[in-house]
Amino acid sequence: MHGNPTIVARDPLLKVENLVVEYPIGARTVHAVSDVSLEIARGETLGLVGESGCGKSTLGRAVLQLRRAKSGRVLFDGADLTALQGDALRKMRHRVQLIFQDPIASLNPRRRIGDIIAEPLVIAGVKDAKKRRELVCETLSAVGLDPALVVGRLPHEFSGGQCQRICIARALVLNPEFIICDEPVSALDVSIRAQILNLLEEMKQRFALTLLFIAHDLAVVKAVSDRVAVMYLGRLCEVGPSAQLFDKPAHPYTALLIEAIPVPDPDVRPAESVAVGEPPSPMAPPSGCRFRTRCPRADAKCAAEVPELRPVASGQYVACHHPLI
Amino acid sequence: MLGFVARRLLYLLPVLLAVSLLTFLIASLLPGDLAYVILGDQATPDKVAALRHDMGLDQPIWWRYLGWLGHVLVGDFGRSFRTGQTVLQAVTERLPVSFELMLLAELGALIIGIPLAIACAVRAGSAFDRFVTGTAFSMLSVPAFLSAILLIYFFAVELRWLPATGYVPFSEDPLGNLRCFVLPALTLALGEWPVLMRVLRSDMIATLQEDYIAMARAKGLKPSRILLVHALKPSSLTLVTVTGINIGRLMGGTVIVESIFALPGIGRLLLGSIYTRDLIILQGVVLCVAAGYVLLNFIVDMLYAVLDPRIRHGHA
Amino acid sequence: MSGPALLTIEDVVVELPTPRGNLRAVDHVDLSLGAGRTLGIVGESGCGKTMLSRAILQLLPKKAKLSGRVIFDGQDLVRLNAEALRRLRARGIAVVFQDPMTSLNPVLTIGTQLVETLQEHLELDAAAARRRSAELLAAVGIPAPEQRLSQYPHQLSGGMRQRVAIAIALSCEPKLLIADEPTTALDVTIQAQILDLLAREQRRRHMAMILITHDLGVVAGRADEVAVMYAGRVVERAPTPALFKNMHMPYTAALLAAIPKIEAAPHTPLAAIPGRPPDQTRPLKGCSFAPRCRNVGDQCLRSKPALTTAETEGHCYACFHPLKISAGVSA
Amino acid sequence: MATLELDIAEDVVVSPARRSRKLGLLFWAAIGWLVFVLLVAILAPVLPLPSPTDMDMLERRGPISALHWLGTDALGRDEFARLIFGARISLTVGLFAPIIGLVIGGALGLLAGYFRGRFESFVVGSMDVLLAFPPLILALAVTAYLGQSILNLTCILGVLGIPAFMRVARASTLTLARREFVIAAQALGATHARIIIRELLPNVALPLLAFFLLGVAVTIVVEGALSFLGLGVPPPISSWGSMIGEGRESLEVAPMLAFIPAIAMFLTVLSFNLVGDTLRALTDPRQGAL
Repeated sequence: MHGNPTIVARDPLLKVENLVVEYPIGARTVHAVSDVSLEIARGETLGLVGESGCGKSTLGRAVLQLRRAKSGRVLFDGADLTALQGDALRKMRHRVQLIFQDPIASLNPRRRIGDIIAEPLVIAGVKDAKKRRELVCETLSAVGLDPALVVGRLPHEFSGGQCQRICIARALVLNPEFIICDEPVSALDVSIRAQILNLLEEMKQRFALTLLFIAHDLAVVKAVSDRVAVMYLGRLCEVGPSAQLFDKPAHPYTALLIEAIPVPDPDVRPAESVAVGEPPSPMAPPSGCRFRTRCPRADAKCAAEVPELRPVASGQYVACHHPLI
Repeated sequence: MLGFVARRLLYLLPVLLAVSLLTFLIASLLPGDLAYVILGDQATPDKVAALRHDMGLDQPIWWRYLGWLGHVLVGDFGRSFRTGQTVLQAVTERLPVSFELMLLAELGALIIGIPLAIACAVRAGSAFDRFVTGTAFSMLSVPAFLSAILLIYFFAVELRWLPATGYVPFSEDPLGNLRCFVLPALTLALGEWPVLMRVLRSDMIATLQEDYIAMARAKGLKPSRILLVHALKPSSLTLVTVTGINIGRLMGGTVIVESIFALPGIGRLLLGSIYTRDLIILQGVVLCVAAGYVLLNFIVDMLYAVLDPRIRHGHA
Repeated sequence: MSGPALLTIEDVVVELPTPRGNLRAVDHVDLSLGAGRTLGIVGESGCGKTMLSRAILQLLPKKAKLSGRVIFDGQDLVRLNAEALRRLRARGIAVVFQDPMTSLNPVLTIGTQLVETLQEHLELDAAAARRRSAELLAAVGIPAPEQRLSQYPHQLSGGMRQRVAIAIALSCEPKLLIADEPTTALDVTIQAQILDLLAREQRRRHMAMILITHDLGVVAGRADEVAVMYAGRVVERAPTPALFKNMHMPYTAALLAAIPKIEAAPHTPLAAIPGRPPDQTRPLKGCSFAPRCRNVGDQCLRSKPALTTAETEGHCYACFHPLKISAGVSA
Repeated sequence: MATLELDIAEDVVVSPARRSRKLGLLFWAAIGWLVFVLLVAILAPVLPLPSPTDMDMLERRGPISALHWLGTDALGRDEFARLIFGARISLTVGLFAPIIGLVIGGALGLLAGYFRGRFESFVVGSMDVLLAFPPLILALAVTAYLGQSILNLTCILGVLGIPAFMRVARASTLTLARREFVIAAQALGATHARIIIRELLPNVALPLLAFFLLGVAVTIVVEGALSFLGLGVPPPISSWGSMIGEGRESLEVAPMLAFIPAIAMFLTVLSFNLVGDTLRALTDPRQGAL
């Protein structure tokens, strides 16, 4: 694919170029990520939204080289992560962190919270124990937990919300530049979810972070993102500023997603959903535009030709032969 | 499904080959020299050398292995220099005895184990459950040779109901045959049923907490159907795998039981070959038993694939 | 409400022994539901909504203790003997569970799981039951129903499996369907289709439905009446428009405010509810929401507010300092 | 500003939710018996006991007496002394053999479960070959060739235990390696070694320890069976198994000669099984795992 259409004015901290990730299951291969390119500017939050099985989590893991890509490059602050191996890659790790969906499974059940948060410091080579303890306590207070009550305890003594705060502290203790949040609030209750979203926003300002926020809940993604990328079956179908994208979606799939969100207001009658069937399996994605099997606007061209991401409004790109705007 | 069978078959061949290699290598562990052992202590050096030559013992080991394997593949496992009988004859002669013993033992274990497992699963945590689980647990700690002695002491020595030893072929006197299999089969069954019961019980307890059982109850199905179809069927799959693993324990058990009860089976043949240092028979029997065990496990795997639709019908 | 209620729940209490002490999952709940109407039950995880539905279905775990009355179609299910209760199942009350992956038996075909229900309650021979099953699958929007009958659950997608579960639930024309978070495990586009299917079938069969969910958006457009639960108690119950527009219970308002809205601009801070979800093994003397409530007073800490009826008919709440708002949503 | 006041400050912090499984009387009784047997076995040489090998032909199958607390066996040897020294042998083999299995099998399983790929299929493949032989039969064959000695016996039973330990270690590693806290460690840049030692090992240790205890019970039984057949420990050394084997001949006349070592072995095996199973149930979340 030629030059990157989602160019971002300021210097991009992260550039993903034509990333392809596939893995075998039995005799068949899963086309999890197919030729995805995107950029995230320093200090920006890019939302990545899509239904389960669209490959958004795989993309996040591939960017961090936790899953090897079949082809394509990942440039972080100019350095090509895909080319790095072993120690060189490990050295970059402290600049890039990851937060997971299930907070309780993200903490080793047999280690004390103090050790869990000190672990990144030990790995990064902070030898002085007193200094480590200081940093741990400082970061715990930053995420709203009292170090004295937390450091000596085991993960099972905390609620989901508190465990997620501990995971955020672990990610922040090394003062990273870039954090991938992979569905960080999906496993939490509504009341706790808002606490963690506010915490993430506050940490972003305080630590000057750049975030990739992955989720399936559009309202959550819109609440935290400057720009949003919509993904379907391994491909990006639309990228654009979040307010603009949700006001005037260009891709039929984005429109379908927005229309399907249950609105907490009795006056808004839920639109009678047109029967759009089920998403196909990532092991046998349809030819051309992968959404054509569920798209009311699909025609022969959609089946023949894979639509490229191209600009359709200021800063908004869409991969569709018959965009909505 | 066929892909699954083919893959498993393909996996089976190297295992069988490796088993034959390992069996052959075990023989080379012998301190000293096979020929010297065969001829006994009055062997003169040149006689030993002559025997070594015509047995090909002076050839490099891999050459001897290929030669030996060539013979094995055509069914010639070698001939015992003690009894003159070929290994194949000895094994095929005694196979029915061991097979009948194992079959009766496994049946016994299933007949005792399954109903108890279901009863305990339904009344999990009750006094009955704790009692049966406790008994099963302590039976696990009673080795086969121990229960054999106890059974002999009570039924043969004290009550004199059943023969302590001896064997009557089924063709001659079916009832007599069964009588002399009761104690041996019971000895093995007493060691097996706790394993089956515990696995099936814990699996049933887990299954009974699944959503689809709550759904079955919400559908108003009869409790018997819920238990014996909706709960037992998925749980019985783990039972099949456990029986596969247990065959190995059972085969080991036959060696002990056949020796105690003097049943002319493969186990006793194996022991005899060890006591009389008949190393050709020993090597042949070990190979046959191992090959049989691998094939039995293969059959159990196939049975599991046939029973579990998730494997039979592959992907979603 | 029109005519005698199809279902009335009076003073139901459910207690469960747990390693950390006795958990009162449902704490003196009263509800009623007319035939053909939909009651939404909303609450966060651990508020007792699922345990309440299991109490209605009499499908509580063996160790659970249940008290109070569950009067369905004139009969108190708690007093009913097992056999009578069993015959009522699927014909009177049916249920759809949350996770389609685990609510169908993995080793039985779709056909078997449908036919066995039909043959249990309706005098149908095998062929008729199989034909009826294919019709039911078609009615819930499953393509090529004949082939599906011989397929196993793992061969279908999540959405399809939930449709099969609905077909099974509706197979014996129940008067009441309890849908326990029917779409929580599904993607938003599939969720919309399943909720439409449930609404359509309910209208067509004039069936009552209890829709249990944690998502206020789901009940907003689909329930005639909504009950909000917190720590095992119903803290507010009202016709849907009144609940959204004129709520009295601070928890309801806080819950609505905490949800990110699609129409809100990016980066608008969310009004998070402080504190931690209630721990019902250590029930508080006063109102369970007191530690997290903005309108908390000292009376709230001392005693539990009873469910009092508000000015509009059918609207009641459990709070000493209710919100006095006529329209819009308070901060 | 988002509401960030501390929510952990409440006085009551949730008490540990971990299922505190009451260990119960039986568990401690088993521990007690094991400690007793181990002490007696270790201190055997210093205990005031008649020598287990002196034969007193006049006193064959003698009854319980002041001199012989448990009478004498078919060859007039003091039964009580033989029981104690028999314990020494049974426990030596019973404890040291599974250690081989635990160390080698555990390590292989941990590495195979973590690294997967060709290494895993090689390890699993080779273990399958070893598992292709019914355990007792392979033990019999190898001792026949290698010759009977306590060292050979311990090594053979140890090697036989490797596949089982490998399986347990690999199974728990596989479930753990998928958990996010291991991926988080990788994302932090931890080396493989650190992840295995710091993150995986503490969580795999308990299931392996539980399996080790069950392994000891099984090893004692297998050694007993071999010795019962006269193919385990070489005479004149005697373990419980060989004592039971010898006692078998005089079952009618002096059944106690077989039953005393039998009871000792049964109680020891039962205790190891009980302690091992309780530990396993602690690590297996499924209810009814006992």
